[in-house]
Amino acid sequence: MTLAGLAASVPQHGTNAINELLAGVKPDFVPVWVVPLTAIGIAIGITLAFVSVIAMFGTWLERKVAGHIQCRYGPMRVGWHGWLQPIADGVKLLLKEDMVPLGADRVLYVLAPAIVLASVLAAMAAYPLAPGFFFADIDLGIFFILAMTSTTTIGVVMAGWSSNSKWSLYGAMREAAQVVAYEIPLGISLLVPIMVAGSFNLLEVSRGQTGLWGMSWYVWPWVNPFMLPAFVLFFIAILAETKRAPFDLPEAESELVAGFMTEYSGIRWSFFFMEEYAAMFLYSVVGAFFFFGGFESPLTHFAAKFAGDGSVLYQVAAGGTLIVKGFAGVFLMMWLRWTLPRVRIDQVMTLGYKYLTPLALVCVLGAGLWEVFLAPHLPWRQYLP
Amino acid sequence: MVESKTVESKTVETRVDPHGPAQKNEREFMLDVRTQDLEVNMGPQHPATHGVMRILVRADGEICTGAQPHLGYLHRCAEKIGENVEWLQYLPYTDRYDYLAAMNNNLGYSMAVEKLMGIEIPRRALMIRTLCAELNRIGSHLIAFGTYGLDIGAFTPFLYMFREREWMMALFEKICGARLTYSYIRIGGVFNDAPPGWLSEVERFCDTFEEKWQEYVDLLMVNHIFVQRTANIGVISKAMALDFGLTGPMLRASGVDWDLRRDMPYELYAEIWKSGCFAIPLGTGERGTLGDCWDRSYVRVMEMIESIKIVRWCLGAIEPGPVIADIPKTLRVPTGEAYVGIENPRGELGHYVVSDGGKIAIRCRVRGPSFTNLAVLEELMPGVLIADTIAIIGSTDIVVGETDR
Amino acid sequence: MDFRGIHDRLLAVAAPGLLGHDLPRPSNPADKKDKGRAGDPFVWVEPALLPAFLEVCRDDPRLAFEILVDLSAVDPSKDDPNMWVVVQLLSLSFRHRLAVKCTLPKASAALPTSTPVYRAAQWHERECAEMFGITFSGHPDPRNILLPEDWVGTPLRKDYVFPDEYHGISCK
Amino acid sequence: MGVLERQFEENVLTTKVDWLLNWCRLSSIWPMTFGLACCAIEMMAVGCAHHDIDRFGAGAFRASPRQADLMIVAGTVNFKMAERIKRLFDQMPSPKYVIAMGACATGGGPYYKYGYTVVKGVDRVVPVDVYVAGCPPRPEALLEGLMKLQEKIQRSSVIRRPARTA
Repeated sequence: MTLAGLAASVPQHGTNAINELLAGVKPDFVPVWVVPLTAIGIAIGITLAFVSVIAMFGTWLERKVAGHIQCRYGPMRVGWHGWLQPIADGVKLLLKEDMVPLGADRVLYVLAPAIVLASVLAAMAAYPLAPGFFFADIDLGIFFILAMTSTTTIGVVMAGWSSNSKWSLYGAMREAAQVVAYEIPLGISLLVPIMVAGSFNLLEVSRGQTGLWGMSWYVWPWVNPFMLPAFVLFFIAILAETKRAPFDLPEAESELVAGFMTEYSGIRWSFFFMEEYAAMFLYSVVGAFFFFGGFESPLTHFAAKFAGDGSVLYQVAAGGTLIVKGFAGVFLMMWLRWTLPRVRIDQVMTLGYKYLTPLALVCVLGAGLWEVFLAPHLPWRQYLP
Repeated sequence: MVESKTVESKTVETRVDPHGPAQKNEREFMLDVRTQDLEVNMGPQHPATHGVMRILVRADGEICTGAQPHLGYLHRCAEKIGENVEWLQYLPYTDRYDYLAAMNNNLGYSMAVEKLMGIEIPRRALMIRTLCAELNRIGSHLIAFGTYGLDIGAFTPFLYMFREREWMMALFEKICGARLTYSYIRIGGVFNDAPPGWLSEVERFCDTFEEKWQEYVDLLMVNHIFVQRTANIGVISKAMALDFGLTGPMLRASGVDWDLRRDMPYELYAEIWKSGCFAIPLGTGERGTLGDCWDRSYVRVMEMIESIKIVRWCLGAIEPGPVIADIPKTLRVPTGEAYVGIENPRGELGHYVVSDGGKIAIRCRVRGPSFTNLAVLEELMPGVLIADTIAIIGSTDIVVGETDR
Repeated sequence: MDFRGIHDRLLAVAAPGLLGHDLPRPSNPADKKDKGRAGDPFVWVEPALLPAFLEVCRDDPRLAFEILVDLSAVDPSKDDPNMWVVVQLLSLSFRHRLAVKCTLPKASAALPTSTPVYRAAQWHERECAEMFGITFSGHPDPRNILLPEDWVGTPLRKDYVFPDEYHGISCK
Repeated sequence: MGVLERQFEENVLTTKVDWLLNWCRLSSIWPMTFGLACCAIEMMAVGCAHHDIDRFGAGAFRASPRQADLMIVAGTVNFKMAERIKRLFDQMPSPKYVIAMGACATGGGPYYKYGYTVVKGVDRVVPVDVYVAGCPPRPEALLEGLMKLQEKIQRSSVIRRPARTA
């Protein structure tokens, strides 16, 4: 297949705002295949910018949340309540000396942060900014996101191994063990809302929760009583997946100095925490889609009612709702981080394999039985999503 | 013939297998896979070593098969200095070896010299000395418990504890002008009287502290993850504790009922104990085994509240009077030698001073409790996980300034 | 038990190596040079028999010194040909202490290790060895503990000369 | 910065860019978790609620020297430690700064005369930017040391050619 053919075959499914926009303004002398390629370029740019902004806001929020939990202020001197802090940090890291330790496997060492960041960027492709503004409307969207974010592990293991440092190696091994253990309950617990929604597509899942003025979310117990336990399992699993406390063993500061990124400095190191905050946000968004209504909220409902489905107001309201929900999840994760002590590696494994996985299976089974046998006969079934 | 056989079987039996009998079969199965223990240097710059100490950990994957502490990264020659400066000039150096409990160090050294000189200390001075030593014990335990939380991964309780400690340091600052290195308890009494209003502020501090203390207990001490991380880890039996010469909370956590304040009372402690206002908390093993890491933190946390009770007793019983005995500016200490051990927050702080009647000591030996308590690490480490090594180091509550002096 | 009682008991069980004891005494008004001695009493012990002596102290039911609190040495003066090794013992059961002292010639300072009796002695002996140049024969781990491995000199002896430089870092 | 570093003549643009880059550097000085002795307790106090060094953007204490900009030598340095300090300093990526906190790190402090193992000032091992006096310095003193360091960074040139000195 030629490049042109390949490119032309890309936007076969769904509608894409960028694509449509470009197709509308395309002069005639420009060949057709330029449009999807340009659209892809713009999409990559937007995703990168979005991830950077998320990461920056995430670091700022982390320091402020930590500060306020700990009876102090956090950054205060640069900008209003230190909001310029992430910019200063970013530029400083950019200006730091580029350093590859002697004895490190140079190729892997350089490649690892790129893979880590690329994985989360790729996963971001399936993240719809608004109901009518997305890069890829993938039918198996949630599969794609889970698959892509799991790739992070490869980068982390590469980083740990190539650094040629024992602490890094420990961090990498812990990450590998931990992610393998928690992928299972993560995936299985997501099956519960997927079963109720009947779709893997994020947009469709969101569309399924529009009732009750935008408050007909899957998480409510009258929809399916197994949903709330499934969400708790999901939340614990994403804490482990994103290496957040109490599961921050791969970078456990008091044990492994800085874990797999002990030897990383400057801009390469910043890739790791960009990934961390972007992944936190992304997983929170996934949780928002499958348990907390996605784009739906009373705000979105009334925006759709008064301004119409296609209006910009509705799109902004929906996108804003999702971002707020995402950061609510991120805030919850930060809150936990600054409250709880760290668990031990064997406890992490025990929790993952012995408790979360069987519980997730029970949830799926129970939810399935509920959906098949009870849900059609419920007196309130017309209010269900 | 028979004899040699028994010897041989005995050696086989006592062979140390860090993996225990349960995993033996697995090990034999994997004999063709050659593995090598990893030697990891923990320190001297490591967030969990509480200063500059290096621990060479041998590890088989996540399991630690042995550890060897290396000290001396903060050796500051305190004992040599003691033989070169005058008796009173040495007092500031006592602040600096156990910098978390400087008042107690001042007290120990002063008592040793006073014992040689046979000075009578005014009662008000004794009161203030006891009060300050107990306040400092609270401060020291706050850091010990806070940094222990830090080691386990709980960041925030540490800052809460520092908040109260900051107030405590402000109190010390008011009475002696320094936040950390006080040199307040002098040979013969204390440096100066408490400023007006100080005692009532101490009272206010006690009231607030009791409230906040409950907060730490709820937040960290009984936190499920914290208990899981520390219970049954690093168990020190009674016999082991005595053999290694452990003192202080480390010893009491193993269930040995021994506190110098009660059993060999100094200052006013005989009187305070008789009044029945404080108790000696012991390790109970209620969350795990007797003498585990949790018990050690538990003893420290309970001691804080007992210290508050002693402080309150002192506040109630204090009466006006002189605060320092009449001593000359240049001390000439009579010939002789004296050993005085006091109950430091970390255990028995011993000062062994030898004088030949001159202006300068012949020997000024400091028996630091951390130094002795640390020796037990080598014994505790084999067989635990890497994360547990951190928990064990933290639970010994060492101050490197004192191990290295 | 007070010191007198402990000493009597030591004599009664014929503790190995017990040479004598020293009590604090007031100054002698008749002799101006005799200023007396203040502080703690202690017992003198034969250095070669120190571990055996400590074992008796630990195991005797009436003495029961469970804890070796401290083990260190003293270099009394530049001119003295001898130095002392001082051991502080503590009994939890009977709430008494005992100071044990040995005299060692500076020229060949050596004595057997007490580590088999009290594990607590191990690190104290290591420190003592590097600071005073005392050899503890049979010590399981005779490395330097506080000073660097390649340190020259024994700092706590009175005739110690302060170094000029170490590994290229000037000490002046 | 590599090829761009100190390559440009001084003019309005380069001074503004320099100001901006220096501002970024000085607003985000991340210290290393590196406590030696008594001063380390005051360093902890600086990080804690009452004094809160994080207000100045310098609160992200990093355990790994690779990620730190500032080494606060908080306490007495002895010979055994000096070589490690040198190594830690070498492991930090430039631009890197050192604050000698307290009398011991500045010049041996009370251990100057009889401390046979004490290095008489950490500046015999690594270059020091700011000395903070005190034994131990109060947290406010360390904060002032940080501000002095910020002033020093503000004066440095990133893409400008440094002014010729006589």
